[in-house]
Amino acid sequence: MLSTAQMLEKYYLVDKLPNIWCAGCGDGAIAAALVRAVDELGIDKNSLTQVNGIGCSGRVGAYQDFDVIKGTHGRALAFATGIKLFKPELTVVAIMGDGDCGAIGGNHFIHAARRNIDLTALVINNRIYGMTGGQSSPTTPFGDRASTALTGSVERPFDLCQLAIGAGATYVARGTVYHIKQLQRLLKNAIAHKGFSFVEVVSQCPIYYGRYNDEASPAAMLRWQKESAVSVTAAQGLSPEELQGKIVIGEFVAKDEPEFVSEYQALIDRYGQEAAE
Amino acid sequence: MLSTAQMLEKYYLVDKLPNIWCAGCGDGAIAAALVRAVDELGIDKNSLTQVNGIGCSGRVGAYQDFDVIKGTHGRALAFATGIKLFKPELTVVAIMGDGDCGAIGGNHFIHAARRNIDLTALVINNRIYGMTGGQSSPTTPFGDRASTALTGSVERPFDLCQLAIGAGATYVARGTVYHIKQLQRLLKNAIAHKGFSFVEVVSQCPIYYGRYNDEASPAAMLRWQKESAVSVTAAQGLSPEELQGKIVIGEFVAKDEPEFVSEYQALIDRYGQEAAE
Amino acid sequence: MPDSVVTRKGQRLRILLTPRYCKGCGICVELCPAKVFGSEPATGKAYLAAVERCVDCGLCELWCPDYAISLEREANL
Amino acid sequence: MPDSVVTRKGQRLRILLTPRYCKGCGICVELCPAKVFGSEPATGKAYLAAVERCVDCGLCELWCPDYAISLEREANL
Amino acid sequence: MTTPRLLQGNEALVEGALAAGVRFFAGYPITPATEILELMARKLPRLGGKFIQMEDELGSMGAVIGASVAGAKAMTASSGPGISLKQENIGFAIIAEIPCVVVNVMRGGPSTGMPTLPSQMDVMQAKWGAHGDHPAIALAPWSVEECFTTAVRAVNLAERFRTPVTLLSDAEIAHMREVYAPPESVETIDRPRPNCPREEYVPYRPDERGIPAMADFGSGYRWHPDSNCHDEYGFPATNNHAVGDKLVRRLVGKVNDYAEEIHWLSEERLEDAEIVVFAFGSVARSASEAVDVARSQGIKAGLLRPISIWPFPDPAVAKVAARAKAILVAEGNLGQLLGEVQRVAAGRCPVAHFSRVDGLIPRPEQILARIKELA
Amino acid sequence: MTTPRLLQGNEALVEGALAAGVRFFAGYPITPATEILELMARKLPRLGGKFIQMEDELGSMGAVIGASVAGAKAMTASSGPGISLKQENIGFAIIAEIPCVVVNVMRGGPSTGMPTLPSQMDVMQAKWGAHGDHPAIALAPWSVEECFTTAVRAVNLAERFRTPVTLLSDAEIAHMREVYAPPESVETIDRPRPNCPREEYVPYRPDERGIPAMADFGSGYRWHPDSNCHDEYGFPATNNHAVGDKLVRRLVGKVNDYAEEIHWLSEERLEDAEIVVFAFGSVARSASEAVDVARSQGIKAGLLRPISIWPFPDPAVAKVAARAKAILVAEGNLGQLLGEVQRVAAGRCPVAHFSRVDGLIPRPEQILARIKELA
Amino acid sequence: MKRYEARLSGLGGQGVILAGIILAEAAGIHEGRQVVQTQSYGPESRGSACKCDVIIGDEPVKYPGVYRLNLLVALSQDACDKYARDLVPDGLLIYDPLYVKNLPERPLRACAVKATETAEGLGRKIAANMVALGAVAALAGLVSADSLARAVAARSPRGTAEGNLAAFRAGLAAARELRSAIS
Amino acid sequence: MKRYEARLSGLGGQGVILAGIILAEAAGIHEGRQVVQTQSYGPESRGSACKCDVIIGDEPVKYPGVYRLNLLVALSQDACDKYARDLVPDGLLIYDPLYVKNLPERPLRACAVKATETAEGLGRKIAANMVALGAVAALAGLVSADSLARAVAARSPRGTAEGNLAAFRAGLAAARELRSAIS
Ligand SMILES: Cc1ncc(C[n+]2csc(CCOP(=O)(O)OP(=O)(O)O)c2C)c(N)n1
Ligand SMILES: Cc1ncc(C[n+]2csc(CCOP(=O)(O)OP(=O)(O)O)c2C)c(N)n1
Ligand code: SF4
Ligand code: SF4
Ligand code: SF4
Ligand code: SF4
Ligand code: SF4
Ligand code: SF4
Ligand SMILES: [Mg+2]
Ligand SMILES: [Mg+2]
Repeated sequence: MLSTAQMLEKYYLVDKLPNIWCAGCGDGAIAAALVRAVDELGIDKNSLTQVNGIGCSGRVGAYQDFDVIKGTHGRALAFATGIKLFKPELTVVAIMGDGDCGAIGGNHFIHAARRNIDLTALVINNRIYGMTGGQSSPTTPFGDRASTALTGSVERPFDLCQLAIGAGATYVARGTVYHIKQLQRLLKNAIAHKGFSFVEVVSQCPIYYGRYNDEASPAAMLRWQKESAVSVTAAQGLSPEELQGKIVIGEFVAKDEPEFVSEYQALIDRYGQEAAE
Repeated sequence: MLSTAQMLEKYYLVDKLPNIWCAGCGDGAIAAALVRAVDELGIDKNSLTQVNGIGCSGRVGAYQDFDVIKGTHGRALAFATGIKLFKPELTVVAIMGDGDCGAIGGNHFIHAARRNIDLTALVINNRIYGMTGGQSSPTTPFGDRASTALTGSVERPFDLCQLAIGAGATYVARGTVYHIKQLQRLLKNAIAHKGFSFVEVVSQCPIYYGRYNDEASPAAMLRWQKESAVSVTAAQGLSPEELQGKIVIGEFVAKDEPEFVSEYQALIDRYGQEAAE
Repeated sequence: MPDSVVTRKGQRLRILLTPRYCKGCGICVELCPAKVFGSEPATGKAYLAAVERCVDCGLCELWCPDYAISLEREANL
Repeated sequence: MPDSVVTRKGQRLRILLTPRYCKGCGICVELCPAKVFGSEPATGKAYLAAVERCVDCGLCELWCPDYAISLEREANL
Repeated sequence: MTTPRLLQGNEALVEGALAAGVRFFAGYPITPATEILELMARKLPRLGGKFIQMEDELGSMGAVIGASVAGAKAMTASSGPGISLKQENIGFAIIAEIPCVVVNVMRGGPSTGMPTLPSQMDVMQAKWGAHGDHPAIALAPWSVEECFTTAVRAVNLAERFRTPVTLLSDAEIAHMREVYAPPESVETIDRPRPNCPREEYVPYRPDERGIPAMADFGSGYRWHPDSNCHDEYGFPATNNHAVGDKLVRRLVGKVNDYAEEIHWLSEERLEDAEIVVFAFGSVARSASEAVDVARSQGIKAGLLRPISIWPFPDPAVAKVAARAKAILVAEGNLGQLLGEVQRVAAGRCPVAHFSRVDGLIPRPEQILARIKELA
Repeated sequence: MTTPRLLQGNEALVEGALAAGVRFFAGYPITPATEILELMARKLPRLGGKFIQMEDELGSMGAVIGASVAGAKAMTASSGPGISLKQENIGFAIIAEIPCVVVNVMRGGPSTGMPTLPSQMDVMQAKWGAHGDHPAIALAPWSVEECFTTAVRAVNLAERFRTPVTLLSDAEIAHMREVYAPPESVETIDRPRPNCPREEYVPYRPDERGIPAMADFGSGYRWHPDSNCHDEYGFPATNNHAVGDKLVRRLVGKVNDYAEEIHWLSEERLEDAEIVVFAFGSVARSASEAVDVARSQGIKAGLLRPISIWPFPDPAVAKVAARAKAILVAEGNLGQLLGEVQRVAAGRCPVAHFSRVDGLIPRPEQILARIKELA
Repeated sequence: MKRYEARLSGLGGQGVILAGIILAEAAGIHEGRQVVQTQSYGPESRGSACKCDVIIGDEPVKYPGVYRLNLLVALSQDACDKYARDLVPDGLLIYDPLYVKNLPERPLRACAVKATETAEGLGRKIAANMVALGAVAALAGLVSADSLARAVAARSPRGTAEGNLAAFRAGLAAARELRSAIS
Repeated sequence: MKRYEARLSGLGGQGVILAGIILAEAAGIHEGRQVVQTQSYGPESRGSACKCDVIIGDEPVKYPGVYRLNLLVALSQDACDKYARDLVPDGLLIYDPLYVKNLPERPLRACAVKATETAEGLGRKIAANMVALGAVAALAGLVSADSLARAVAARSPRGTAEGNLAAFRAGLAAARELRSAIS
């Protein structure tokens, strides 16, 4: 595995550092986990394309030496779809926030999953809108506080992995910043998977989520990740009540199904053959 | 149960008939099933509000004597959310096509389900865009034909009920036009359910779906619905392969969870009490 | 042609067709379990071919997408 | 203060801190299982307090959100 | 009068909206409009009103329309990117004649541009953003006080004309604090509601001013609002040329024919002005100061400041063009209202331009320098 | 020349686009643009190109941007409601300088209006629909042949200027059939691509005409397109006033400073014309016929028909205004380009208007009657 | 001939659009004339009245709409009722008497052509539109029978050209007889 | 006094925005003067340099920006470096010597006020902004200490008024001494 120094040298735009994230924000570590996964897969830098959404999480690519397009809020997967379909030889990874992917970008999310297009969607779930200053997001737990829910959210949150499964994603996994080595593995599997891969990382926003919910220390937030985590297998034995407040981590789904870009290529080939005959 | 004559007299704008749907289209029968369900529930005409999407399916309300808003394509559930939240005493039913709800309206769909707002979402799934002339929709089965997929769709379709479940809907059911009596029951349960209710009706578009897929007779399409249907309970015993091409009908989910509008009302009440104290 | 039948429950069931609404889709014609309906050759519209065969399954009325069929029951026969 | 330690695998492990990147979030300080890091009172930035305690779990390097920690291993000790 | 408070522009805007009767807000966070969302979230439930943070801006606009149809005075707020996303549903509100207020707190640049910095780059979008012929009403405050008063007016105009009204604030005004004592109460206007017997209600039959009465959903008056061109009953008439023609002309006419009811201008030192600066919103603060300084230096300068931007104040501009030596249009964009002023001036006097598009409002001396060039 | 065929407008448009090198299309069905989608679905895979029916118009525009960044000449097509939904992503394509073509087959009314009937109601939206200062290029065909030629030109202009180009067709032109023999091949323009060593590539450093070279994603030239105001390296500089200013001015200037490269007009009988009709697209067909009839009746009428609508043909209109007795703007809307013509005419000659907004194109005699009034 | 306006009308499904396209191709491609074809579009074209206009000229046809209709082919009563009034005084109405029972009261040249019956006789009811086209060739003096036949052959979907041509020729023959009868 | 321009600056978290608001309220509400307050906004306000401008006048303050800064409070070196150049020649710089080590070279009235230290001494490091406000009251001659104290009390979140006022008074006292020392 790459040391940080090696990683920075090989993959980072070091003159852009230090990054702009707040002290203790999860984004930096997740960004590094992604890079290390890419490195372990031996993917050429020039053939990896990142699409970033808008949000604090949308700054990941700004420090990295890949082709990166930072699109409009919520549309990362639509951009990614165009890139991948036109140039299938690129490995495409979209990085989004819980608001970016789960709120405004929800439609592209479920359709990318449905099509089973060979992309990796990485959602950094800090359960809040970080960039705009702490509004509730579709993953803010019921009763938790945010700047638009000062007395506690009255909305039920998404379980983004269940949503991905419902939409038909063929690789679905959840990790946390605390379980950083597992996260790296999950990202590796996700990128290697042929089809639509979804990885949700439970992350920490000490500045807003933490502040509004009385747990401002980054380390405390990581400890909470550790203590709340149960593995997918362990979770199968638990009742919904027991799972209340838990983070289920690991791989939920990993299966093969017709992949959109290949199916489309097959269509082209069919015509090509017809023409040749 | 209302006879058709009684139904027309009590609930229809008879001067708008005959309806504009093509011969054998499923929309008319589904519209009637809804009205009969409403009648059996004894809901006052003035307190039922319909929101229609755009598409052939979006014409249901145009013949019926309810308050009906026919919004922009895909936004029915957003409109419905505003109506219900502002005026909780109204019973709100949104009627959408598979394209309207499942394609362009997907985001509002999953979020209404997440919030568990007390609405009924009825999707008329004819597996095609009827109104615009037969393009593939997100529910067009893989390999089936449409005007934008003349040699067969290369995209995997949604299972809309599974998507609703993944998004957190608390009432989820599927019916068909063939099983019209069951459909009426499902609609009754859906409307009576407190929370977000989703009912998908597998319907027939003989003109486009039928034409592109060599089964143009409405009666044949209904027979296909009959033959492909398996009940939710029967489906539990079947393998994915055995379920291939089947329509699973019945109730998938019916559970109680915090409902958004009530939770919000509780918030208002809390403040009211505080102020009073 | 009679347009009514006495059902097993002893009700008189009248089948009311509104040709103006009928689009001739053939659903009632093909799916009525008792083959009560026929289809006019020129227009394809439904007509009552054999009401007496009706077994009061009630489906034609619910299926007809054009509200062209109404089943009227006289309760106190 | 030494900045390296010999691991159980017999490698020499050097912990490289880049104070310019460190934002003093306290993650390494609080979560290192071996309490290797301290926190400067004025700035909150991390410093190496007791490298010799390091058990080479590798986590501080992966956790640090600011790329301020690099673990350099000399293979052939 | 309440006691004076130091209020932020966005705060005063929310208070104005609430004072005018807004009881429904749906929105989505975006800088520099987010405080409006946050304040509405906090304040509405205390007033028995309803707040919802929607999944996106399209949904926010949709929810606002739904609530309005159910009887609410309803509002949403956003900035450029979000406003672009609302355009389709704004068009719906226009054709179905659903009153509502859309706040655009303008920021810089196309796309996400310069999210925290002010601009006046969306002023033409406020008129032309939605497809199809349609009317437009837009107001633009230049101070914290006017954030309050234009918010009240925006709600009232929406109700009066049954159409969406845009409130064009900007990042400067939105985050600026000034001392203001909002009035205890304000004059409010409610949409015309039917009072005929229910059977006689014709939902899209206009009154003598072109506005049909609007029933609340659930009130028993039956109503079928529709996105298509529709007849007086609200039913789609997509191929009926006469119906479509009548509707489109009425929609535009019901606003434009009553433009003088909407026009709201501030005139400073225009009586004898030779050089007239035309500026609105935050830029007008600098322009006004530049005019003061010019006067102190003996230059006959004046300021024409539209508080209502759309419908465009043609008469006021024409009047000025007829007697000024020159008009200087000063804007936080590259010449959007310039074209409008040129159109109305129609060659009667030269029209010059001053732009600043770097996310700062102009310094008064920059405008002064241009005034001097023209004097 | 191929053999002549009877082609529908939408068909010719697709053939033009393909001839110009379009190899990516993402869209969503909508009348009257659907045939473009259907034909692209059928034709692109045969050419090795890529087609996708996206989940909505926002996604379609997003996919087009993605494909263009990956090197494709890319296109989408829709009508009013869908075009409104695309505005936010069009703004992105503008600021990130992603070439692409957006076809708007115009239909009538605001919102869904009159879906199957033609209008010219989106012509101002084509310029001002997106928020923020930005350049606009739009072309409008009046015949089946021009559907082909403007499609070619739209693709070329998008590549030349690295910006989205709008093609404004309408329901009449789109569904009309005429005989046309498309050329065997057409002249095409490709976006400027970098040819410097990779380390020297500065992705947003403009050439002498204001256009930076654009690398394909995956080519090894590193590039970070961003929705914010950005420096020459593409990195966000949201608080850097000088950078923002420079960018916004360059974006607008790179088009407007080269407007004469874009201007494309058809002039009929203008030499000695006293009454000049200004009309475009389907309405110009009636206008042209009206001019012919007027001439046959001894009235000195002429037609100025812009094929490129944006940037507006100021010089041509100014020239006409300087010597005509009157200009008659005939449009399928309530006066959108009227304002532009008035602006440019600047009082040099009267500007009259003729509108038809009922979903039909004007009858020539309607325009003729107005010409006679003015003559 | 400066400008000739033809309208083919009927119900959705009777193939009037295709017939119009063939007429336009005959004139525009096979005879090199100027031509514009338009059609009614949308829900109208499924089931209810439906029309296809073909304007033919020797100079470019600019205004694509109908001023003064020279020829109306009506395959349904509805269409006849709706459009006959657009015919110029000496305009020609070709109608299928199976569907069109009431002719407009105003005077005009009206020819009954049993399009549907004839097509049925040939075993292809669906080719009534081709029979009508044959009648147009015979009666309108607009495009030559030869060009029209070539256009029919060229446009017919694979496997239908023979049948369509047969129907076309039947229409031509029937109408020629008619012409000699009325002339 | 026609127009007085004050800027409070430092790092995000040092409370300069709140201090600016209090200054504006003291002038605008408690003294009835004209006032406009603006602030830097956005990511800047988390962690990096951050500023809050208060313009006070006897006539309405139109242009809300800074022309000629009369007062700069700098609680960080960064802020001092960035903004001191905006001060007019006779402008006043109040700085915290704990953070500001290098003063600008150009001549100006500079007063070191140990805001952070003093606040820490009172057990509320976070109240350094209030100490600075006290110094402003003492040194700027802009608003009365009384108005400022009332503004501090009114704006302080529940339970913090006492501590804030103590810090404010400590700053006032320290700066008064300073003033007597330099005058
Ligand atoms: C269309 C649009 N709406 C709103 C915004 C403002 N905005 C920027 S980032 C963001 C949300 C960020 O939340 P999330 O996606 O969870 O990312 P985080 O900052 O938490 O990493 C919003 C609403 C925008 N840029 N564009
Ligand atoms: C924004 C927008 N995009 C596209 C359309 C065109 N449109 C109208 S209905 C429809 C789809 C209809 O399909 P579906 O929802 O399945 O309804 P159906 O007609 O099959 O009942 C589309 C794409 C529109 N009206 N608005
Ligand atoms: S606001 Fe939250 S998510 Fe954003 S950088 Fe700071 S800690 Fe991270
Ligand atoms: S097109 Fe299909 S869905 Fe639409 S009315 Fe006809 S049969 Fe029904
Ligand atoms: S089902 Fe109804 S519409 Fe269809 S044939 Fe029978 S009566 Fe007619
Ligand atoms: S009720 Fe049943 S049996 Fe009787 S006619 Fe109808 S479908 Fe046939
Ligand atoms: S984890 Fe990194 S940033 Fe945080 S204190 Fe340690 S070295 Fe500093
Ligand atoms: S490698 Fe593990 S034990 Fe060693 S310093 Fe890092 S966290 Fe502590
Ligand atoms: Mg987030
Ligand atoms: Mg459908």
